[in-house]
Amino acid sequence: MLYREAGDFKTTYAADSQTFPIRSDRWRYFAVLAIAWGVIPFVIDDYWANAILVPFLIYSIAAIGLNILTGYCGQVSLGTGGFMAVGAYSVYKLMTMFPEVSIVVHVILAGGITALVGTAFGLPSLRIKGFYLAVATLAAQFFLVWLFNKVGWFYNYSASGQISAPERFVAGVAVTGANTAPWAQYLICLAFVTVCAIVARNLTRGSVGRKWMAIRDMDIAAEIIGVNPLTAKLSAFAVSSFFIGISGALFFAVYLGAVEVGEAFGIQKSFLVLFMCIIGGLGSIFGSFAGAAFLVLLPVALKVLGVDLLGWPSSTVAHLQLVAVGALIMFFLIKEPHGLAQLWRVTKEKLRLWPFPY
Amino acid sequence: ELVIPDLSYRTGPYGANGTPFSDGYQDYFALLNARDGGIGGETIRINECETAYNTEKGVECYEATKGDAPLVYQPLSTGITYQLIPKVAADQIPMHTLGYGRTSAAAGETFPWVFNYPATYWDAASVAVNYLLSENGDDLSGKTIALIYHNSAYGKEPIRTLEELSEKHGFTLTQLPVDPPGQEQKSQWLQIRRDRPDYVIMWGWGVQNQVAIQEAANVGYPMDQFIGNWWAGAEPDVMAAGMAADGYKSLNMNRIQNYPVLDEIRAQVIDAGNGAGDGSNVGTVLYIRGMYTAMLAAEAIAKAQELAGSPQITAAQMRDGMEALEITNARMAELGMEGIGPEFTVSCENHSGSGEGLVQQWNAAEQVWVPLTDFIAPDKSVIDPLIAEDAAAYAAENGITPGCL
Amino acid sequence: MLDEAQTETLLEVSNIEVIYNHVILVLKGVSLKVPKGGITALLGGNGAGKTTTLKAISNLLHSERGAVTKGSIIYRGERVQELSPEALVRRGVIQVMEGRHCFEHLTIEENLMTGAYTRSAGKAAVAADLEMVYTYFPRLRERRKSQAGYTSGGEQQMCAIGRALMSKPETILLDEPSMGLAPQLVEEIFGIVKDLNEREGVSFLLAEQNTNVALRFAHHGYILESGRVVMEGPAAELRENPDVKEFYLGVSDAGRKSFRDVRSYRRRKRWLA
Amino acid sequence: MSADFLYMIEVVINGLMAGVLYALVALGFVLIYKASGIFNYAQGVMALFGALTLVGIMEGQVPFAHIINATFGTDLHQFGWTVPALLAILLTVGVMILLAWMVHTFVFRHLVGQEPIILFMATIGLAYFLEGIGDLMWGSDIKTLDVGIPQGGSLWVENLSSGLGGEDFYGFFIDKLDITASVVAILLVAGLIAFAQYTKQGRAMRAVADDHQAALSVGISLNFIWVLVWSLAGMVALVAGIMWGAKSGVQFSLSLIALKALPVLMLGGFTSIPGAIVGGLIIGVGEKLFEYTIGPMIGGATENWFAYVLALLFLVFRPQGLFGERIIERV
Amino acid sequence: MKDQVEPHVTADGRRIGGVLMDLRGITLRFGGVEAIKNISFDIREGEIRAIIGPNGAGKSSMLNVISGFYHPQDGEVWFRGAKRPAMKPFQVARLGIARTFQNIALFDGMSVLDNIMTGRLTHMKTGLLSQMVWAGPAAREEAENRAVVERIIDFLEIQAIRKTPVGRLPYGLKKRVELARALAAEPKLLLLDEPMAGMNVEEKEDMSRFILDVNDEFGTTIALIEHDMGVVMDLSDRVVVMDYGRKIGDGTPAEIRANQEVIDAYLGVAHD
Ligand SMILES: Nc1ncnc2c1ncn2[C@@H]1O[C@H](COP(=O)(O)OP(=O)(O)OP(=O)(O)O)[C@@H](O)[C@H]1O
Ligand SMILES: Nc1ncnc2c1ncn2[C@@H]1O[C@H](COP(=O)(O)OP(=O)(O)OP(=O)(O)O)[C@@H](O)[C@H]1O
Ligand SMILES: [Mg+2]
Ligand SMILES: [Mg+2]
Repeated sequence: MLYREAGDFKTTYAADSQTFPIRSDRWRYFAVLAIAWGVIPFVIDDYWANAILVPFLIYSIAAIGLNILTGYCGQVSLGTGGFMAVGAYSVYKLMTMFPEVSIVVHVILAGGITALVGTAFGLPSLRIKGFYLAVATLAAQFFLVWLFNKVGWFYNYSASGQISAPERFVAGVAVTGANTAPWAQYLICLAFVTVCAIVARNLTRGSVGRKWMAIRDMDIAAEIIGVNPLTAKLSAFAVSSFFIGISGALFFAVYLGAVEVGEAFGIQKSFLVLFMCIIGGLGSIFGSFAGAAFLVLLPVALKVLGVDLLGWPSSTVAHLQLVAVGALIMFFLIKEPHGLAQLWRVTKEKLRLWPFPY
Repeated sequence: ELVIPDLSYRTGPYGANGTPFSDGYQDYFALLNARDGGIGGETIRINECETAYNTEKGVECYEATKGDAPLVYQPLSTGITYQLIPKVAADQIPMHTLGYGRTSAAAGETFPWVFNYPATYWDAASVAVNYLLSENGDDLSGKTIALIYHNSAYGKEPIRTLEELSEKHGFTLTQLPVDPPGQEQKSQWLQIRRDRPDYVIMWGWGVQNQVAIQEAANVGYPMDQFIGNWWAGAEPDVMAAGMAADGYKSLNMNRIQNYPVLDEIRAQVIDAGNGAGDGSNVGTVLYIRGMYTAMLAAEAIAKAQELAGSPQITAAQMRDGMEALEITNARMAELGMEGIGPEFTVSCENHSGSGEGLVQQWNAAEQVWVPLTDFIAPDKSVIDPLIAEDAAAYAAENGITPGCL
Repeated sequence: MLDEAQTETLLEVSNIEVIYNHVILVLKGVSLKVPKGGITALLGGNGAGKTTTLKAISNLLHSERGAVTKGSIIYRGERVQELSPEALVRRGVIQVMEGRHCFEHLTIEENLMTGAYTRSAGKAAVAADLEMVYTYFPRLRERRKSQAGYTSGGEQQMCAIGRALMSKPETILLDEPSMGLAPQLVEEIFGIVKDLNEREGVSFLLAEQNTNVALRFAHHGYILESGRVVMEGPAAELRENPDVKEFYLGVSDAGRKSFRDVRSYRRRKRWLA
Repeated sequence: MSADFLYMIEVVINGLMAGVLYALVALGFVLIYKASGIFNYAQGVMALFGALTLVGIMEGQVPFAHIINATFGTDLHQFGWTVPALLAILLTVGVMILLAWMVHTFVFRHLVGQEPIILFMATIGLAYFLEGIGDLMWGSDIKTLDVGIPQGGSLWVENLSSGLGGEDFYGFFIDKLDITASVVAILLVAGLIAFAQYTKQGRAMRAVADDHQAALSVGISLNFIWVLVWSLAGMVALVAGIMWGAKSGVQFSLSLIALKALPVLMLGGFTSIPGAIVGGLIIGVGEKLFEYTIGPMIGGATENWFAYVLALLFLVFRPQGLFGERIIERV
Repeated sequence: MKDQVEPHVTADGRRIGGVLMDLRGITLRFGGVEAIKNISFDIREGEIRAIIGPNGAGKSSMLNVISGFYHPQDGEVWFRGAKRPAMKPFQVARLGIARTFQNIALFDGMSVLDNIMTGRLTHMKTGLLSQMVWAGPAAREEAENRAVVERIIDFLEIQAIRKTPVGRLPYGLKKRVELARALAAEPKLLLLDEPMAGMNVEEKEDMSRFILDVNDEFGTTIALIEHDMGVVMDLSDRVVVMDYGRKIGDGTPAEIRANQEVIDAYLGVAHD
């Protein structure tokens, strides 16, 4: 028995509905938190921060956001890129309009603005379902990108339409701008990730989360047993967009520092975040992290393997990388359609039975 | 050993353009290694990293390569350039963005680590207008010029300058944005067909160029009134349209012809099996531009070695070399590429060189680009104030006190 | 009555184990035989594994991430485990799935026609069979132009059965045909089963909850509990078994109990599964 | 008639033509969706792959030349022959059928019965894969595709109509390529409708889309139907690839035409073959007219989003698209 | 005119009150199909009311009308003495009408416990913000409702499968979970659409016991559709018979059993 659940009794309902009802899970969770907060900031360097950890953390927030909408509420959205752009441009406008206010406030406000925009674009979901809705959300994607590209006010009329993040400080430490230390970048993202993950977990285990899941699994039945589809769907859009907005804001301000909307928040971004959710596992917070890690690391790993270790020409590696990413996505889906999170769950079930096969 | 990263893109929507450029860039250094044993006795190592024209991958590449004591970055993407501008300043590594990137980086006092010689986007816009002026007896008043552009940061760059110029010379400017990638341009070209502007200037990249040239031919727009900038004037852009593209013009910062150095590359690099590509690109517009960029880097390295007094140099010394760079006709001839680009010098105040470009024309029957003019100077009186204004804004936003290093 | 000793065995399932998702063991060694020309009933409570057994036979498990890990399934002397469901249909084995599974967007008639997909017989023969199905189920004729998704539960059940008949099968695996049907129709359907069995020699393997009816029409029965066969025998014998009587037929020595009385008595402890 | 009005008509006509080109891509989507409920994102890449293969075969390119040369140190590029267009098209059709078979056998056969979004995701994986393979096989440079389709404005139409509107009007502009595409599209649509409605396989295909399990249970071979449908979709993709490739050269961006087909699909309905054509026409006209009339006022480049917004407006009134199957909602 | 039976106490001691729901002249058409033709009947407080009829008679459609999912072209629905205006299904649910479905409509992606908790949604009021922090009201409310649900779980004897995803459950248990979900809403009126389809006698007995207990202990009014005549006759106080959208009988089980039209249309032979 490598993994045990038995002998772990709950005496109250509150204890049973806590985040990690199983003790060993809880310990693992604390260990991860301890390493993330207590160890990594001291060892992190520029490469790990900029190429791996910061994008991983930011994409995790976006993936959690989309997972709420798609994984929990069943509304497939391809507008993530556009909503991230809303977050990015909001935070940019706020940063330049109110330079004296803390960036943390700006990021949260950017999330709020995105939530409003997301809710507005969520309205058609009351009529439109499934892939029709997915395609319809592309309207948001393309429209928002067009808007930020077109209206000079959003990018403060800069010549090229790019926005770049001015330097901002939290507790006297630069977190945006060129002079940000990698650990500062990492920590501010980590802080947001931690809070977002906890909030997401809280929402999904309570009645709000159940409403979403009911809508996802069978919207008609959900409505008949008393779920108001309007509020359920729109709240999912709002919460999801809130997270996505935060991730967009961090993506721009902390990670890239300068963005051009069509390039950074194009349709590819929408797809990427959706992949993360699906590969990681729809309807799972852990899956959002797993998916983000997988898709941030995979290309880097393949490149390191191909170019640095095997010494192949980078163009061949780039093409092979596409082939490999594509093949791996298909392979994973065939192995476990419900994502890495489910793979983990099945592994746990197996461990529980171990050493017996079933 | 000197390390030069090459953030190239051989995949993705712009892979067809990125490949020849990167081949030229790398092959030239390979030639130096093979022929001269490197520069000043130090061999050059290329550190290639694929960006797929994607900013995030560009950042990843930058972070992955910057630990290797690189001398100069050259990302061939306006988007990536914007990411790297603050980063290279913080890391103190120079970046060269030849004819792309942020125009106001010409203001070396604000952007000490970024160089965009020999010319900028705004120079290009001005060169195009100056060319048209010369075609029209120095008078464009009452004429209409349509700008068809890539609807992105890159495509929007010339608008400011062209607007200024339209005011100054009295022509009407109409703007026709095309969303990337740009496969569908029917409405834009129907509009052009109806309005019949006197000239069409194109700021395109990738498939947009091919489609535009094809559509121009379809609607019967006269090719010799259609001028692309220097990123819209390479072989792939015109090949798809076949004979219909005959007469299409574009700017270039290079004169396209068969230079002796190309033969050397063929003999010593390609045939020796050290080519970055299969050699089929040698001599094409983007290949030559890549090679030219490499040459400018090599010259700057040589300059830096001279200034530092040692063959092994640091990135900071490289920057000094770039800032002291001087390209003369004699030197280009010496290098086996006589007249490949304009003569120019770089200084702390001016990182963008002379800003000159020429106009070339596509001969579809022979499948060659034919240089039509000599290097044309831009109208610095219009551009310089714009650069000063933009650089000042950047300096203010980012708390930079301009000054020479 | 079918003479069991005389007939050949058409389908033989020996000692199969089925696992879902690589971890959930559902059948723990089920063996059964379907004689040619017989009606064999597979009885058992919810979750006993009836459906799973049928799906194992018709090879539909694969698409539910289930797999037969042990034992063998032999049809007419041939191991059929590795065949595709389609190959099995071509060999004359067809399953009517539990829970209807009509093609929602197709009309009733189109649904029926898909049943004839594997047949190479001419149009006329198919049309004749369609007519036969309509005669069995007049209600379907009325609704033939409606999309199956909009028909009532019972109509869908008829449609599913009719669709299977359209393939002119030799063996039909019927999964809970009586579910959701009005009593009259249940009788009718079993009448049809009997009819097909006697006149056309179609063999049936029948998973049923409605033990009463099933044992009335079947020749032989198996009782499944928690993935094991706990009892088997000729239907007539099973009907007389006191345990079967109590647990599956709902009659005790004192005759049929009223459902109203359930609250007032404690059940006898049943045999161990 | 005033020239302005005539130009407007010209925009409408060209919109219709553009719509046909979108519809060509959309058709492939519809086929696969109809038969399997799979939303095939890879359709655009299939068009690219088809066109690349066609060019490669016509020009006698050695497939995987880069890899072969890199590993064996050879210097292969061309076989040294060229293949006539018609034969090359036939060979490419063969390749597309092979591709269909592989896609099914190695991927979708293992995903029978999964939720639509999982299948969708798998097609995205497929898109990446094919894109990489296409590049490795034929190189990523831009290729020109010339199978002899006429191009350029039709002078005949132009001359015929130039008298209509005074001297400000130069006559209607219609691209010959678009005319060809329309004819091809009409033939394709007619053929496919006949297939889906009147053949046994067509019915089976719709059955499969509704319920994989039930289809299996009545003996419909998913393998056969899916390979058939993917082959058909592959051929439609090839046609789309030829048309678009002739327009813009064969290169990566060709795969992005999928994005132009999505609003068309949405408007016409995912399951309707005629819907693809009608949807295409509406989208084509709508976006061109909008760009032409309103576009200049709000800065242009509106086509991308306007197509989606237009489709969205239609959906609000008919959530399953104009011709899509009604979404059955019952309890 | 309807028979005005006064509230009374049945033989086994259950109180039947006044009219809880009154359906007046309901007509429902789908395109050309007339699924329900001018049907009227009432449901009294505390009674078990059965709806029977051949397949396709319109029984499920009737429940759908009651729960607000179908909107009849004609007719009125009166609930607790007032005419019910046109309502969305979720609003109907909030009036205290819960139901189960003929083709099980559980939320496959959730565990049994979560499924049943969804039944409590009409009783849970804390907002988004409070749930985000999961302290105070949200956690308290969760625990309270969880307690209610656990009582129902115990009552229906499904403790063991509490945490199992419902997708994996066998049919019969799913039905039971569905019942649990409906009960969790603590409804005034409980609509059951073929609760015993696909069950064997033993399981039907269990189900009957639950239905009787609910009716008795919580005083819940129950309307049920069922094809097992044994169950219908034993459990129900009154029976409505539908055929082809028409009402062909309404009365006590004994009356129905004797009704010739019902025998012809539905029962076939007189059933024991
Ligand atoms: N796809 C599946 N994945 C996991 N477990 C499953 C799956 N399908 C069935 N099971 C489990 O297998 C067991 C047997 O199920 P099966 O459907 O065969 O029962 P049954 O006898 O047909 O019951 P019923 O009479 O309710 O239809 C059940 O415990 C069920 O939970
Ligand atoms: N949404 C709908 N659209 C079209 N027709 C419908 C719809 N819902 C029900 N019907 C039709 O109305 C009739 C009554 O259906 P209903 O489901 O109410 O029958 P039922 O009495 O519940 O039968 P069963 O016992 O078979 O479940 C059927 O003929 C059915 O086809
Ligand atoms: Mg079953
Ligand atoms: Mg019903």
